[in-house]
Amino acid sequence: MSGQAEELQELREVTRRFLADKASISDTRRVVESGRSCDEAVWKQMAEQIGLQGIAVPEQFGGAGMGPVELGVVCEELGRTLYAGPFFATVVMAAQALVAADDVEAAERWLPGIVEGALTGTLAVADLTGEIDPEKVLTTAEPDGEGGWRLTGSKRFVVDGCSADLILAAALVEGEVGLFGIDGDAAGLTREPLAQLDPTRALAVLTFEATPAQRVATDAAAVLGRVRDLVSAHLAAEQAGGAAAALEMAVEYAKVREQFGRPIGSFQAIKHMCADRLLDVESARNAASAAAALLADHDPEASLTASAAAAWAGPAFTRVAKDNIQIHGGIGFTWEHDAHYFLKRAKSSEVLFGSPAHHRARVADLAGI
Amino acid sequence: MSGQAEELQELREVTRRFLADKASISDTRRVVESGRSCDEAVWKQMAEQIGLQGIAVPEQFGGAGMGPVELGVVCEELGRTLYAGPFFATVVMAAQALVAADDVEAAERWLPGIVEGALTGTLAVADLTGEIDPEKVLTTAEPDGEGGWRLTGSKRFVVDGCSADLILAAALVEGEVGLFGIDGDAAGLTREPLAQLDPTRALAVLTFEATPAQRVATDAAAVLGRVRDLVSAHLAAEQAGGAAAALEMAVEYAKVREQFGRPIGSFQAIKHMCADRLLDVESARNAASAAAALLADHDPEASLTASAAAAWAGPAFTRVAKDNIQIHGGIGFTWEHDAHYFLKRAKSSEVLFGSPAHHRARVADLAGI
Amino acid sequence: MTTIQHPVHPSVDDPSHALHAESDEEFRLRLRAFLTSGGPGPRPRDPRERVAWTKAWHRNLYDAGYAGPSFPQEVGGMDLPFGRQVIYQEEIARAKVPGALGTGLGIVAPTIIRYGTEVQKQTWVRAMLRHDEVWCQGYSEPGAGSDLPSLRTTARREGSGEDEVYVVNGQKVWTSSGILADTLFCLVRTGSQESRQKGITYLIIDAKAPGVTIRPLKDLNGGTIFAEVFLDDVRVPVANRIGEENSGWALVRTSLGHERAAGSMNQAARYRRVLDELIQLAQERGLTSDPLIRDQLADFDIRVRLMRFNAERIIAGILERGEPGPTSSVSRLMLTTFEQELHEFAVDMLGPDGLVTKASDAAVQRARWLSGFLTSRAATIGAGTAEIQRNTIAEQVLRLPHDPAMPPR
Amino acid sequence: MTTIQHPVHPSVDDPSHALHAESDEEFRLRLRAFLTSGGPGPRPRDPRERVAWTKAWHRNLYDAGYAGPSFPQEVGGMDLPFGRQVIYQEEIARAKVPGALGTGLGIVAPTIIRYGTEVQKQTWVRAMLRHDEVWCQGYSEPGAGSDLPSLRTTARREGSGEDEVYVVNGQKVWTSSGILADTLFCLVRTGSQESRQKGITYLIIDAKAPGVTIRPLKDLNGGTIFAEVFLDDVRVPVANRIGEENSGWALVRTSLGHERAAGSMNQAARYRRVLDELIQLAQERGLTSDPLIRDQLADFDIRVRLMRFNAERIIAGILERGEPGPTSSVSRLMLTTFEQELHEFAVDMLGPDGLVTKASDAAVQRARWLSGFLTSRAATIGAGTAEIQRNTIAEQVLRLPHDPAMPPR
Repeated sequence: MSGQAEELQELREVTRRFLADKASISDTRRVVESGRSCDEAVWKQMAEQIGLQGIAVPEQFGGAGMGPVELGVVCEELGRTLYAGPFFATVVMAAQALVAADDVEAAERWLPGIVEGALTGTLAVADLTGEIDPEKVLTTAEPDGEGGWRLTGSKRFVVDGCSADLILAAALVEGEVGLFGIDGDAAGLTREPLAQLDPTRALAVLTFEATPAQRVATDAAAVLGRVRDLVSAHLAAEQAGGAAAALEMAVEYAKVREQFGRPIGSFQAIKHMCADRLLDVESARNAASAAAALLADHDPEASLTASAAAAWAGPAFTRVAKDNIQIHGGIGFTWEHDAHYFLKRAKSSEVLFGSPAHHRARVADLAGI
Repeated sequence: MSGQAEELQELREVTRRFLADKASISDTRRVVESGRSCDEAVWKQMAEQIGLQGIAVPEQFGGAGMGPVELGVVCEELGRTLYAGPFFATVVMAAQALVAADDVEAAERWLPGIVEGALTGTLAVADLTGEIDPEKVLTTAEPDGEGGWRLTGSKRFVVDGCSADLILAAALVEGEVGLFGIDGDAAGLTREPLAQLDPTRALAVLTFEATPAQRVATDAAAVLGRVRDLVSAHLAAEQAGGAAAALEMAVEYAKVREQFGRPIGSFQAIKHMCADRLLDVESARNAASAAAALLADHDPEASLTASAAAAWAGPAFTRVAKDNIQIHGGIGFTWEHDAHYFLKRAKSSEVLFGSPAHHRARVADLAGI
Repeated sequence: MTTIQHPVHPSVDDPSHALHAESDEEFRLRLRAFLTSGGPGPRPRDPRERVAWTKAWHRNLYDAGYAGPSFPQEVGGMDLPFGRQVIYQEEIARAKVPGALGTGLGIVAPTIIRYGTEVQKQTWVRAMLRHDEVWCQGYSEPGAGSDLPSLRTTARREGSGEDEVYVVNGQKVWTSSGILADTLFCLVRTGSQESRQKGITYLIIDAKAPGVTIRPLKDLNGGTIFAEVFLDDVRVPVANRIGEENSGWALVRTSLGHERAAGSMNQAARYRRVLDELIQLAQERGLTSDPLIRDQLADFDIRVRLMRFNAERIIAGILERGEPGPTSSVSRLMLTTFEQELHEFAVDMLGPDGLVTKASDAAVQRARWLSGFLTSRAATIGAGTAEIQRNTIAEQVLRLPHDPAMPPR
Repeated sequence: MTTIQHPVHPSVDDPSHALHAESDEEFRLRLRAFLTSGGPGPRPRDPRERVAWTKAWHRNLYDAGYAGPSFPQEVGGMDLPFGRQVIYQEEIARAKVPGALGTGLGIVAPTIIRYGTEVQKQTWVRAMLRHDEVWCQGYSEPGAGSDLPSLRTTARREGSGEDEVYVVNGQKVWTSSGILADTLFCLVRTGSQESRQKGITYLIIDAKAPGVTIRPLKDLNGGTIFAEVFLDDVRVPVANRIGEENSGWALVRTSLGHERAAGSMNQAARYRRVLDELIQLAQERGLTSDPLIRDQLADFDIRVRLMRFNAERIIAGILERGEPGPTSSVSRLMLTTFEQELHEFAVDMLGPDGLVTKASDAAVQRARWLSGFLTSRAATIGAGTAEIQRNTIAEQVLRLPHDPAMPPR
């Protein structure tokens, strides 16, 4: 095995062991049933013991200096247990926006805290949807006359928006999009949790009323373009992980559950369903990792591939999650069984950051169809 | 059983017996393998013995004075054996255009011949496709100064266009669409057979070069609108019949063909495929007959229902025809087996008179979506 | 479980007597007038109030002589000819009045009417019709889902004469509306485990009897569509048995064909309404100009029309030939996945807004589409999975051969 | 069937010897240069000429030392390390040179290399590589399609010593390219019918031998993709047996994993090309502005990309861990239906114009899409139906239990 492949494999195993120990699907259930969005002790340990928060942060800001390939592997593993915590918002969205930005001062201010597990963050771009789309920004920013800025507007579907210590938000400055950092407890900021499908990923509505903010000095449109692709690719990795776990669950059940005196997995209908879903899972995983590799290389095909991965992995996860319930029969329909958490994560993540049809349209545009 | 239901049942049985005797699927194969598009003796007998050509022609022109409901039943039965002959072109397209038109003189000139089986006909509307769409007419007509007209243009995908004694063609007169009758052997008419997928339904390219024609005095757009709906509904009936026959073929084979020491019909994958296809067949048939009933009543929902039937029955027939080949395995892939005739008819008829997507769009428009 | 006898027809102005005097159209108008003027009033939001409201409505319906369109008059029904049953179902669908609670009327009542004793018919069917009792089903067990003949709830006989009882032990699950149950209709094992369907008996069990525990099953949407039922030494009078001992399996298969046929139009009408509401929502949000959404909506629209045509064909078959024909075997297959597909499409169409649950004021239409997306997962599981349905069609309608690895029917 | 021995490496400038001296990139460029300069020239339209042209090209390839990338040098192959096999396949795909005739190289050659005698390897594999002989498969029979172990073609022994032969009787069917066959590789029954896979022997049969009749099978597109083979008292030397008598079944399952893995990239490249051609056609006809067509094309585009990613993953697995991993088991499933879906979509997209056959000058691109729509029906039938593929994945990869009504493996 090559050096990189070995390191990746080790990263995968370390992450999987940590999650099995501290953040399994049972832990996810425990956290969300207690009404929380995160087990903070585990979050802290994740940073201190295996350093996942800093994996794709440059060494100069305290991180491990790796990139999208490694972060993708971590997201896939987190997806397997539907990890409930601000990883996606903080590490994929906020941290990668700061990594992509040219503003060293901003990076120095916030990234080390994220790496240490001391600071959580999120990124809010479109006002009305969860998309990382600079074209859909309505919130506006004005200088406060003292070098700072004030934001006015509101953002819906902000991932972990209620708990984030740092909110990076896109806002318009004279018609151009800019990127701003807002403290979670800033004056003029209202945060309300949004009751929605997926209990394992908290969403919020944020309202800014002349809320003080610091501008991140960078080409915001370019940064958001990069983050959009990273979000697509890493979400696909997460979806591939979730789909893999749901399929394993279905297959294990089909081996032992008997009906008509034989395991249901011996029926053709179940076999064919599982075989088709294995194709879904493998293809989702391979697409996500191909996208991550191209993003690491800043390859011209990276954006297209990230959208291709997103267009496939979202519906693929949903198909697997639905079939998992179908194969479990009645028991899979109950609240007590874990199957519904997978369905909820699947549908939510399929819709939240841009629909499959949206990603297909993007592929058509980028591929010159 | 009600009187009407009994009569319909009798019509169905008479038609089915006639076809079993003289125009079974084996006869269809015999006719088309000999390079012909029709067995003329059978065509004549069909008129003389059971009067199918006149079934939906008013009594004043020699017909039986029935309507779309009865004609739909006949089309369904003809669809079961993939009848190769000018029935659809003559009886559904040409005759129904004459029936719908207000021109008694034209009807008296041509309908009795059709009813007797002495005259075949067709209808050509759009120039470039097979659609009955007055908006897609390019051919033009000019008065010849002696009360007659001359047509210039060309029509593709004309059903039985090479053999038709009478061609009804749509042409523009000062931007308005008109309907014209042309003799099959008129001067300035070139007819060329079009080599295409479905050997059981002959198509042609017709070219008019100042070809003499008689105008049918009527509101051509209204007539063509009516015929469009009749064609949709009766094509759906034909497709339902073809699908039913293909499914029966598949089911019979699955009962006897053994693999792994058991009939393949005992495998779940085959069973589920057949059950799904039965739903296709039943729904296609019921939609076609609902459309025919509404057309008979000139119900405001008739157009919408005709397009709904067409949108469903076309793809349904294709699904059944494909699965029939799949269930037959290798043997279904051979020229010697009848299965491919069903696939060719299915795909051809799905595409020829307007695609399923076209019919769905029409349903959306008419349903006010 | 009540044993009170109701008067045969409490209403003085017995409308069923007028049956032969009036035309179909007059019947339709009379029923429509009743459903409008005598209707149940606005639907309460509180779930408990809604149950009481539903019961009151059905009592009202019964007392006015408008309950049980297909049931004999001797048991309180209307005994309508089939054509009028169709009219009845059309008007019920049109009026949007609440449906029956529990599953007794649809499932066990026809069985009782066909196989029950006179006393059973009189007491039980009436109680169900009038909603004095809600009857729920106890067929499925944790180990026996699609494979009902393997069920393990036992009933052994004790005592003799009038005191003779079955002592029932076991567990039932997936009991729809179970938490509302007054009475349970159950399949229990009286023969050996190996006897499979040959050792099953049909028992009616008082849900309030000692030893019966009913626990709501929280479903994936956080609701309680189903319940589980624990039966510990429950003493059931032998008189509560329908049919002979060990003959229960045959009773399960009591044909509901005609009943279902009349109801199939109701189903088609229901989906028509649901789809129209979705189309309206799409229009309000400006989504129908998106060609992909438009194409999908048209496809759903076509399928809803097909449902109606299929129902019409089934009904016509019964009216004309006395049998519903092959369409009846497959029409349910179209309904099964339609509900799932429609609700999933709605959620997708709404985008992130479609993800908001009813706990939020921002929910679109109280999150009905999202809830439907979740709860419609049961459509392909309950009442025999979609897989089992297809097997049955293949074997019983198309006569394809039985799977040699499956137990004999 | 020839028995002539070819020189081990006829080319003086043996390129394989240079292998270790050059880098991967140098190898790629050298191969590309050869494929360009030494290429086969324009493709003849006449089918017979095309066969001769293909044979000449492969002879040329062999003589230049560029045949059999994965095969040992002793049998005339290149014995490339896996990474270079991938490069080889990429360049072959890029060059659009004609593929091999018959199915021998892909199916029987690896079996001969692994289980054959020295003489068998030397004569047979070389003859296939150089296209001196076209080898075709004789597995399927009219009664044994997916269920190969039930085959009925018999082979009984006659004579002794060097004259000992198998006398073969039976019929084979679905022999791809059968009308071109010089040699047939067949499964025949040497044990009892009941012994199923335990009584099957692998024989190589000269297609020109007395008693062999090969008849083209006209397919649904009017072509002759397959043939049927009649074997009447055909005398086959015992030396033409591969492996032991009655051990043929194990040989069928010779793993082609790595071979296929390198070829999977070739497949992905082929579909990329086909799809690009369809997209170009759609653009030329102004159809890509139709949102429904655009959405579908994007979906196909995504799937072609996934095929490439899947191939890359399989190849990376072999390079890094020596095994192709689970993706290899399912990647073929995506190819299977893709060809069908793409061609049907193309026909639909073209509308009536798509129905015109190549017999007409008006055909769109010589009716390639229409022909593909018809002939791709074989994709889910040939080489084990799609159903059998899914069964195998479920049982061998996911370890789901065997169907009790199926014969043991």
